[in-house]
Amino acid sequence: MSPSTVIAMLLAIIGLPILMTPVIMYSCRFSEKLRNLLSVATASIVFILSLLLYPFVIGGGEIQFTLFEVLPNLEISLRLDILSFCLAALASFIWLLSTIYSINYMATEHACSRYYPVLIFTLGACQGIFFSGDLFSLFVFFELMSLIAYILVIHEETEEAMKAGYKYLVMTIIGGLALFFGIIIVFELGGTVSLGVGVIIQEVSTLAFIAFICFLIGFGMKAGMFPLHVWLPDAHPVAPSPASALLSGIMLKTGAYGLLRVIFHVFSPEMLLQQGWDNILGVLAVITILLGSAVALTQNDIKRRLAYSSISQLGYVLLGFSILNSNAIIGAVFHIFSHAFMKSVLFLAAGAIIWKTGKRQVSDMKGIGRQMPVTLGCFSIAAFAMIGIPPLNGFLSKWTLALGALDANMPIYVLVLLISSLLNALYYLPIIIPAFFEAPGETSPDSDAGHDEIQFDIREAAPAMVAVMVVLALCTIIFGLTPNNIAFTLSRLTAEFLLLGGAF
Amino acid sequence: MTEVLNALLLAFLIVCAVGVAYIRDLLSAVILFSSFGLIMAVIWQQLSAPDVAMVEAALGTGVVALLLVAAISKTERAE
Amino acid sequence: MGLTDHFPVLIIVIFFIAAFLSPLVYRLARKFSAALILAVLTAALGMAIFLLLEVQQAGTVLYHLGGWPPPWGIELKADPLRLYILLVVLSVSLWIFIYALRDLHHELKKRVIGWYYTLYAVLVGSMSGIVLTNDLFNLFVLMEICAISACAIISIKEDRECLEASFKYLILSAMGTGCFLLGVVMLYMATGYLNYGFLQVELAEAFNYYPRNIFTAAALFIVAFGTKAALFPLHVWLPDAHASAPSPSSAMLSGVVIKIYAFALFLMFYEVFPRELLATIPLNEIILWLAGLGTLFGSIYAMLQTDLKKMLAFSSIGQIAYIFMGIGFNHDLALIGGFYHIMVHAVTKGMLFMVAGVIIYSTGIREIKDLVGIGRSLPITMVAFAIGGASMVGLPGTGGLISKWFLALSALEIGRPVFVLIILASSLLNAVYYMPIVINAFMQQEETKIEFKPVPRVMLGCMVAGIVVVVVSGFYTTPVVNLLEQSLALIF
Amino acid sequence: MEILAGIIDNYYYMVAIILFVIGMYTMLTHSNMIKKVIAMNIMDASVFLMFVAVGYAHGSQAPIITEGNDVLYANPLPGALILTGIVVAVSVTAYALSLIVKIYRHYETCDYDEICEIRSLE
Repeated sequence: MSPSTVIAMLLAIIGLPILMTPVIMYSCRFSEKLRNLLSVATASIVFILSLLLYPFVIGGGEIQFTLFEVLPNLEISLRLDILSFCLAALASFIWLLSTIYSINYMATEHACSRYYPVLIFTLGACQGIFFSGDLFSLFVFFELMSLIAYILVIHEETEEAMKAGYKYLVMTIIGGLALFFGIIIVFELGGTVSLGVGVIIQEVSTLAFIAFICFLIGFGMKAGMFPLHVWLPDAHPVAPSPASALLSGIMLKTGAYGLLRVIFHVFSPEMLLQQGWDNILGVLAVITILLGSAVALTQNDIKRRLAYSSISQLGYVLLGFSILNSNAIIGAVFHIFSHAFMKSVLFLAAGAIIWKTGKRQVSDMKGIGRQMPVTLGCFSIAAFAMIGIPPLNGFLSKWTLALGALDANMPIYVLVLLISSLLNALYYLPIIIPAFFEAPGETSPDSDAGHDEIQFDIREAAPAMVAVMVVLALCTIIFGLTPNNIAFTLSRLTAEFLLLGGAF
Repeated sequence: MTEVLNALLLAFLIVCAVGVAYIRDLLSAVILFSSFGLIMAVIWQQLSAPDVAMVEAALGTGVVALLLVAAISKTERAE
Repeated sequence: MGLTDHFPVLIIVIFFIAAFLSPLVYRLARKFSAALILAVLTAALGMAIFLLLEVQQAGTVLYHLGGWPPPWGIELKADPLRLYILLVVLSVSLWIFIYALRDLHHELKKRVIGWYYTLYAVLVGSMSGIVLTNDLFNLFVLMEICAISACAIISIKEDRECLEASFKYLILSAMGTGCFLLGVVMLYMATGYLNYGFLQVELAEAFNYYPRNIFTAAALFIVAFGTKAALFPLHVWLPDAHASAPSPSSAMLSGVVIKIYAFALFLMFYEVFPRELLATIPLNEIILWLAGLGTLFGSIYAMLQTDLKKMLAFSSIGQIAYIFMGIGFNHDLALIGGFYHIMVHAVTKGMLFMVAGVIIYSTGIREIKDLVGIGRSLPITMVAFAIGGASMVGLPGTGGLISKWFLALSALEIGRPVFVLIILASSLLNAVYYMPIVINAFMQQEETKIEFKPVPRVMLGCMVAGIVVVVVSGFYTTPVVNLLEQSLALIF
Repeated sequence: MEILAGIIDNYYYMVAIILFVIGMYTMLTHSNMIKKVIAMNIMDASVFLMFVAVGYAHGSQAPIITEGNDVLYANPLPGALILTGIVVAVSVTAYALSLIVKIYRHYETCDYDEICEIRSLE
């Protein structure tokens, strides 16, 4: 594939959704079918285009291309390497499935003429983040995505949603300003913010440290890092479920992606390790993991519980970044994949339950597995993957992370991973077990209902929704301990690419 | 001799200015202000700027005082 | 001498001629009076562009009024920087005037509209003069004309708030010009010149003999231009004046007029005073800190307002402080940022006041809390508000980011990261008061139905033009930044 | 002593500054609007006084050229400028007074503090 074709494809991947937004908005006037069709078509074209880049990147291809200069040495540019490919392919895949899921889920909701264009626009902005060739364009797309996603967060327009949305917006702007500060320091110190020049900041200085902290705030805010996670448990649950799946599954990862870029292209891992700046990230990651899991235990609203779980899972990724050796980076990148699949399934399943039964509280979900066995089945698989039961993908990522921690001589991190897994089990199993093994509406455990013949009273969600969940649940299995694990291979290649500075 | 005269005139200027600031009756203040302007015109004459002095006497003192009186007659006299 | 050689003076003079003709034309042939001003604005714009092209090729043009050479004659100077500011002034004025054509009929009595055109022409003419002049006393006269016409386009509405606000403005601006004139006398005492170029040469010499005179003059200039441009503690007149005026006047005053004085202060510091002065005493440091406080307090005050136009007016205090910050850093990157912000803020604030005007035109609402749900009926208007707010906050993709980028970069360059923090903090504060308005306008349903009057196409078109400029200035910066770099290279 | 000598040498300037300060003080502290306008005029006049004093050299004559004698003339430039200045000041005064009359029609008072009070009560 020639570089110009690749660039054209990148432009199409970013531009198509953004250009389609007004078209979709306009099509709402004619028919809902057309609108849905256009949305799904756009998402699938983006997905296919992303996949088509596979042979190029797997052959070690790397492209850095300047679109135009905004200011001297400050440009809007595109970049394709294996890391961006991984994230982009993953994002477009989940996006496609969420869009399909939305068609049924949103059919009964209001203001769909706003929902679909925004959904597709966010896809474009998100792909823009992954294909940005420098920090400035990354920043532009990052803010664009965050601000537009606000409309998804407040979709319900309830008082609660508005409040959560406002919190989200303020945090986004704080994060954006921190990023601005960081980027400008990098520009001042290095004279460029391009990701294609290797390490930008070579020397340690106070300003460099401030920049690091700023990036940590900016991207960590998006990734739900402690203590900047406060917006996340409010914002994710109030969004419509497919949007929550995307918010938790993909948009959180943009923060992690940004940190990865900063660690490897702005600073260098050696520098971080020498200065001990990785410890800051490590400590915050551990707190994030434990806090997220612990608070999730206390939540009764299922989507809030899932949101807190997202916080703790992103903690794994950050932990991987802080350890900074080969296994840990593989684990972290692979966990980005795993968590995207797992959390999307969980949110979509929760959405299906809410859609079908209107139940949001965990305590009301007894026996629901008998009504919606496939949904709950998918939910269970994803939850087991979260807990880290082999042969699911969650196990593989934890295993690799733990290997990385041992390589770095940090057994304490392994302990953290174990504790967190235990906590995961503690908050997922109380959803799953009563759902399958208790009769609906049952209140007192001392009755003899346990001896009843299990009655299946199947009232599943719409077939398209179920199909989406099944596909994603299968992904958690396929990308587990299977011999031909493409996600794991990609993560390995990414880690090699990052640690060896692009020479692989 | 002219030095002394000038010094006296300057002292008068200050007295007039302070008087304008302190007098509560606006019409009296305007009159004081006119005398301020006239003394100013004399000083400028002393400083070899007769053209300015003439303009000040006519405009700065005459017209402005007229305008002020007109304004006071349309509004109120006491501060 | 051909006609083109007289362009520097023609740019100023045609406005005054138009101002005299306008009431006459309004009486005799009402239809053409607006066209007259439009034609004059366009002609001036054309001349300014022509001059800019010429100056870029042949270097700075010095025009001697009446053929009298300086130091006795009045000199006009056309260098790239002044022409840039002039272009901003003229194009923004033209844009606001087109908007005003429809809005004025709503806000003013019919018989005064002809006078409004006159005052508008005088205002623009005097501003062009302030930009182009190279002579201190000429600057004084033009400043007074500018102040009177600015007051007059506020008080022309003749309701009690406007009258009171414009009186306050008049008194404080008289104080400003008084201080300025005293400063001019101090400099004249030390050197015997009033021409900028002669002053700079002579002051470098005189600095050794009369340092106190020159310091006093500098301090007086800061007070004078600070008052006129609403630098933080001297801003008290601005909110009332800008909020109560008819919307096109507000757009003009907030968008253009206050910047002219900031630019004049820049000229004082970089073209009049010798460079050693700024090295000896930290005058720019004073400006810098006042500007820093101004960005914060302007935003904080704006947050407390309940009236939309008042909020916008307070926000101007914060934004003008960015321009002063650019002057205060004494660094070419900061000046690029400051001057870029002159352009960006002129367009943005002009657009925001247009939005306020459209809302008042269409619904009569002035209070922020009544704006809930208005975005559904006035979508383009509120999109313009959202984009304007984003530019004020400095979100990426808008011109506001670029100016902040330069300011922050130069703050780091001279090793003062604390000012980056101030800039960021004020951005956050801006976000806190702009965002809720946008959100409420689009998201919540209004409970009581508001009566809407259809908005004329011209007004909508003006706002759309504003949106385009704000967004384009966030990406396509090369021509302006190149021009600024080139022109600041002449100074640094 | 040196400072005192300096003051005595420059007494025109000193008086001008004193007047400027008196004018500014009156303008900013008095609440009556007509008083403010008068004070504004005093302030302007003081600056003009200073300007004229700058143009005057000790013992110089008015700049009216008479043939034949070689005498010291005062600098004519400040005079020319002040003429403009006076005209500007008068027009500002006229405008301010017309504003005051109009404000008086609306508020029935010339006192700025009272106006602020009325507005805050609304």
